[in-house]
Amino acid sequence: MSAADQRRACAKLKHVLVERPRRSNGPDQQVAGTGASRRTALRPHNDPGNTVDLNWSDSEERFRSEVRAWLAANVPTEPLPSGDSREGFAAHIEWEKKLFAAGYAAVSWPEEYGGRGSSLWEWLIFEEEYYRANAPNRVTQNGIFLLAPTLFEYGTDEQKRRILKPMAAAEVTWAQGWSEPNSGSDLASLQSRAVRVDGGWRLSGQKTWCTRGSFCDMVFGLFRSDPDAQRHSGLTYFMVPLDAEGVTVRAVERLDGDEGFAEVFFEDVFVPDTDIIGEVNNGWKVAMATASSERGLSLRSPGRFMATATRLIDLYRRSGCSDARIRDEVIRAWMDAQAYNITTLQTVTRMLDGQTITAESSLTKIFWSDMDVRTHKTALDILALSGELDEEAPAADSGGAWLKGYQFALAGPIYAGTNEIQRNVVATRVLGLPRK
Amino acid sequence: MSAADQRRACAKLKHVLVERPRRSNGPDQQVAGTGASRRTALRPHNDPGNTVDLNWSDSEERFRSEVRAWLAANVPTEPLPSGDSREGFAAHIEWEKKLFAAGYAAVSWPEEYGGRGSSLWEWLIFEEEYYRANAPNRVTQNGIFLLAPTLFEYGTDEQKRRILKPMAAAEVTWAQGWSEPNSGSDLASLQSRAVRVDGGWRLSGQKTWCTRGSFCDMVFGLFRSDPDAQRHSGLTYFMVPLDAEGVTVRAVERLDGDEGFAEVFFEDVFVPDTDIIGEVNNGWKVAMATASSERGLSLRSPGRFMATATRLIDLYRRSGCSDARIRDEVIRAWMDAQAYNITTLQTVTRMLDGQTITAESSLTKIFWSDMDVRTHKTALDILALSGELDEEAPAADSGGAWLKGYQFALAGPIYAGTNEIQRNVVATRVLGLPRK
Amino acid sequence: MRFAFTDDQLLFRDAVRDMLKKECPPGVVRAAWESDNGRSAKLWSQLAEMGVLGAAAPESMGGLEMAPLDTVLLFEEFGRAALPEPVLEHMGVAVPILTACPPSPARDAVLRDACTGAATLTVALSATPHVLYADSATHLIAERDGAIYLVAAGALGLTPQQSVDRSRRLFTVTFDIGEATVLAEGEDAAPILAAAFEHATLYSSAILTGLASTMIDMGVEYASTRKQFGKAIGTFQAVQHKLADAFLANQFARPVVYKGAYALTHDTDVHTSVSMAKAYASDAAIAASESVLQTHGAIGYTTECDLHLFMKRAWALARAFGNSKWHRNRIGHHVLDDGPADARL
Amino acid sequence: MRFAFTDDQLLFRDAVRDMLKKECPPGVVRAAWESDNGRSAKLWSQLAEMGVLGAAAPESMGGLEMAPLDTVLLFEEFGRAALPEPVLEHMGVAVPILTACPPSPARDAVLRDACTGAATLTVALSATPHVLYADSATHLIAERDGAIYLVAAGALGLTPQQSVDRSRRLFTVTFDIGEATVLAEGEDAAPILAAAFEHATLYSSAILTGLASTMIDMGVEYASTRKQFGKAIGTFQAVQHKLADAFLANQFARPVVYKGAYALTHDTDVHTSVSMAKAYASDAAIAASESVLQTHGAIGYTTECDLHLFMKRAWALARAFGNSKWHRNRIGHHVLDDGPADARL
Repeated sequence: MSAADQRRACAKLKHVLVERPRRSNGPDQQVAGTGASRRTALRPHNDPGNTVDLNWSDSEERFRSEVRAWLAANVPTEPLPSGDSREGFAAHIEWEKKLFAAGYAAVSWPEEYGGRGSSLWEWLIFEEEYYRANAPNRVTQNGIFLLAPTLFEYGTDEQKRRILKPMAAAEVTWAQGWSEPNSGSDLASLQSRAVRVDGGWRLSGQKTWCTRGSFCDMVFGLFRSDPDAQRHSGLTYFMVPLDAEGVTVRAVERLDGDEGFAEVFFEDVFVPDTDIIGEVNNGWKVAMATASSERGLSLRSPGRFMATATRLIDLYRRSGCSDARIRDEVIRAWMDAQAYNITTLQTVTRMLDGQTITAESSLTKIFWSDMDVRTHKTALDILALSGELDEEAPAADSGGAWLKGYQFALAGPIYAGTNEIQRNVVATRVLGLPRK
Repeated sequence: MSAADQRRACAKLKHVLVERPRRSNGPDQQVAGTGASRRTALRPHNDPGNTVDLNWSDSEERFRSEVRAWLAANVPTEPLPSGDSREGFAAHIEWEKKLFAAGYAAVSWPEEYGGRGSSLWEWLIFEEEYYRANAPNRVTQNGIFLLAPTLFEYGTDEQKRRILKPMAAAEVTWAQGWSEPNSGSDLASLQSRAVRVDGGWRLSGQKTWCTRGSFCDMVFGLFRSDPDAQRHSGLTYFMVPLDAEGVTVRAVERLDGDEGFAEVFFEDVFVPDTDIIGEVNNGWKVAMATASSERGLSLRSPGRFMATATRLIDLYRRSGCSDARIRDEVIRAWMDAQAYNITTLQTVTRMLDGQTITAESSLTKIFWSDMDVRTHKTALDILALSGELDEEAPAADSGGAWLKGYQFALAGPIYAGTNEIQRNVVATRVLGLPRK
Repeated sequence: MRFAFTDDQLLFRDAVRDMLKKECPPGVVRAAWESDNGRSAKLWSQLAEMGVLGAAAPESMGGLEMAPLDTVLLFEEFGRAALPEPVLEHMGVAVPILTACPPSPARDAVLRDACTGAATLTVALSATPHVLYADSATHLIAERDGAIYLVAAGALGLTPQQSVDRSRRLFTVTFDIGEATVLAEGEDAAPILAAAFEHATLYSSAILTGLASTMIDMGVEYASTRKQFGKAIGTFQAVQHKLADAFLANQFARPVVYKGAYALTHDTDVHTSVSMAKAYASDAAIAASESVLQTHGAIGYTTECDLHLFMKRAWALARAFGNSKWHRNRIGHHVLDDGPADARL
Repeated sequence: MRFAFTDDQLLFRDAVRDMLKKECPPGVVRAAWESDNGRSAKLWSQLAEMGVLGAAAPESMGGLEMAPLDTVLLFEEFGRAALPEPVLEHMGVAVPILTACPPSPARDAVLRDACTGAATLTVALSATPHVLYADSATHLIAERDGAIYLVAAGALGLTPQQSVDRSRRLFTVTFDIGEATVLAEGEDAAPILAAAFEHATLYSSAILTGLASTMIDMGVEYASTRKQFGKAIGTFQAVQHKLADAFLANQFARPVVYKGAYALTHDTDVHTSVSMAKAYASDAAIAASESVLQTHGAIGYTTECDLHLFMKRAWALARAFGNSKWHRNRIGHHVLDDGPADARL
């Protein structure tokens, strides 16, 4: 831009300023006490809403009130047993059915699939209220937050009609089947096979780290459908009933003692063509869309971390702790949750403006997973000598939730792509550093 | 070891215990107030000194007293100008001559070379006292701490006689010439050449980051003497006068504004065979011995960091700072300096026992360089708004020493092998992780 | 709910960015370091011409009547270029103070001149010991005993205090109250001075994120071209992750800074939002300086490399108006409700 | 000046290491988790036979009369093996307490039995809320109102408190003072109890460095064999540096722990030296647990992987007897001379 162009740009700017309506000051636009009248931020005169505006609309506030009231009336007063144990899973399914009946299972989905057509903003509000109310963990989340976005993008109408509503209703529960024993960070090296047969495919191989695989009805994952294709090519995205002939499920105990994982073995398991998502041999692309959801917005909403920070502040106050270093960590935990929320508001605005969020979601994954570990470590520092007590100990604070939360948080830098892989992605795809 | 062997070992142990002299309790071996008599630590009966003993001997204490008294009487009351500036260098040389005259220039060297034959323990004591007294930085250090250890190991008697005493006396000053513009972390890729001629060699090429190269008399470094050999092979270790024909020195300004660096250009510079250290084409091995000194014990004695920690405590107290987070960092700085000292005592014991310290010195390099940055950042946090003032600002605390120290500390993770390279060394050579 | 800048806000930012890219490359910053007053030769008038200097002033005084949300992006650009001019003091603090002060002939005259660039303003807030560019400013806006004064440059007694950043010309300043004009006092002055501190802090944060952006760009550029062990050092995971972490910290700081501008614009949640901005931006900029220096190795450790121009500004600004610890503490007092913030910055 | 262990000290260490390598592989620890009392089936008698249990007791009572410098290396081995036995409580704390208490028939009898392993002792210090292995111990050495009591196991009221480490069987304990025997009180008891806390803290530190060593070994082993992207993950710089940093932290913690043992042996500089040990060892062990878990990925996140046996012990011990913040604070009060240490651990 030449100096002359710059001057023209500024002249245009001044013109816009002169034209726009002035000083429509509501009460919140006064600088209290300065005595000076205050300007609203610069707006293009043809789109008064197109600027930073961090107020919720009246209808959004109404939505929040409704959600809050329903949760206050319905969230179990005693925490359910862990959803990653067999009896806990059953209790959680009951809760999920209640949630569905009230229309809250998947608020942002279209009504025909069991949602209520809420906006992304309302979804954020729902999440905030859900975690604020300390409502049960969502055992349906691998379906609702991982599979469903993929179905919305790549599923056939028949699949969407058949699968989504039972998923939201917790009638059919879903486990993910991404990893294999030799394919963790290097997901493209998957070896489980799919062989073409009449009317469908026969699957063989092994999947591992299938969350709640011992309790779920279905699993989704990638299988190598073209044995001659290399790595990312030749993979197909399948959905498989966990009680199908040839499927064996073995529970694997998680760090915290829950049977949160399963290994799933496939021996010549028949899957019809109708249970493929997207095109044959195009599974990598389909899966990456899901992986992007997993890392990005949908799995870890800010409400979750804001609620954790609030509980940490409560713990700090209750503890009588007067250590300024711990106090600093408590403040930092609160700040981080706020910063994550602010960043999310920016991201959602971009998404609503039609921009796509791709490799940048790696930044988000690193941020929330590191934050979550730090926050729980601070809680254990506050608990000091009793930090080691787990949920079975009568003297455990909050039923051992902080210790369990710490262990759960430690998984954050590992799953959905390790933070090392995410940093590689940031370095090469966002910053453009050379790969070789 | 079988269970029977273990029992035998224990029986032997009990035998030793029964045999050894008991309860030779001096006053410092009583647990004050417990009323219980106290055992000295287990000792083999034939070597009563062979256990952990952190007391200095009477002669070491006398040595300390002498050093302390001399420094108290002789360290300039006003700090000298920076030894990395031209006028400061001259002032420092005067100081170094005084130090030499008193026999303190290189205490651990044999007397014939200008030292006083002190033990490694006395060297540690000297360093502690030197930094405690806030005595001037040693502008001779690249000679005394980098080149001299190499000469002691690889130099001819003639070289030692010719070079060491003038080095200690600060009559001949030395710059190092390791790096080249395209060879920093990858030192083995050096391109400067040495070509055989009658009676010696002709050197060509360029060296960079030669510390105080603008003020020194001599430079030492590696040149590629066999152009056909690959990387580590075919390098020879040369010493070159900086006023030799064909040598051009260009000063490079360091971050803190001092001309601390120089680039040195070599155009067909003649060097006689007598100025090669070690064997022709064996320079890499010779240089690595020096690099190991640089990273290990000799360059960064604990006394330096203990003195910095003491000054930090003083600054913290003077500042009236009441921030418990800063207080914690001050304590940590003190602890780190102590831990570094304790580790050094262990290392020196090992060296005196005849063990060699090789790749483990990388651990030391990482520890002190990271510690030094942290410590200076804490000081700048205490100084708060005035932390940005440099030595020319009348309001600067301690003459801007903390700001200058921070900038100097930032070089620590870079020079003598970046900390990234050091972590590679620890991972592959100490932990044995695979290279490829 | 919407968190995005308007096209016009971005247009203004782009215009300033383009101008600075052309007119304020690192060589200009370097020249300012060597100059008499730490400033560039001609940028001040160009900034005036673009309407930048008086952006926050009323239109009636020749300004653009812009809110912090309109100008925060400009400060990010000032940081990106390490602009060696008193923009923070003049347009970020002094002009908003004057705008908020009751009209008077003295105030109006200097405010008009501030918009055209005929006047160069600097500020002396009680919380900060130094006055920037006091030797080249035409006027000082000074806080003393709770009142706001206007002092002509000629009436100032100056003692230079050298900063690590040679384009930050610092002075300790004295003046005779008799030679100063009162602009506001007592209850009128207090909220204006309180707001001035928040403005200075927020705009410092924006500058810091801009500085960090440039440093990270320099690190990426250097790592992409510098070869060791037969390949670009940017292919080494240790270098990649160091730069990724620096980038991450700055990317999370930026929207927090914008939130701070929103809070100032709408006078809502000001202390917490502005302190969040300063805490994240200060930490991100210092982390970027250290990571990018480490990426450069020895070359970054010289004044021949442009990196130092940005690092040193970052080190200074990260501590100006309170470092990250101070601001976290202030947030703590709001969030935990456990007492007043520390007086000492 | 000399900082090295004697051949005999190393010989004893090696003997214990070899025995534990053979008799206490991870499978034994795992079995202890599932057992009734969190302990192994036969290790107690083997430790007794080697003289370990009574190492600190007078020879006249059947002990080896060893000082902390003689036994600190053994605790490192206990950590290395994650030994599921009350060695810290019995030989690290209770036996030294009994040794320091005035002789009496009750004290002598239990001390003799402690050396042979016929008695299993645990301790209840006022600073810690839980008593370990109170269900399988034969006697409790308890601090109450500044006095030291000996209580037979049958007289204890126990409430189990489940630890994250299933081989740390914790209990809150009650007993009737009428059923307890006084071993020392008042001025006699105070220094013994003070020393007991230091012993417990120092030996915890030694165990932590041993735990960290094993975890790092496991990380190196896994990274050397696990392949992704066609090569061992240990070739990736991010993995290498993570393990290098964990190793570095533990390597600097170890001599600090030995210095703590020296300080206890010679009663010099005890508080600072022991707190240094606990601070470094706690931080090193937690860092090792997190780095090695990250290196393992999901497999480390299961109870099928042995890693968790070591991680959970580390998480518990790092907070037992004061976490690193508490100990840094205590050091601070000594170094900065700015008041008494915090009462609350």
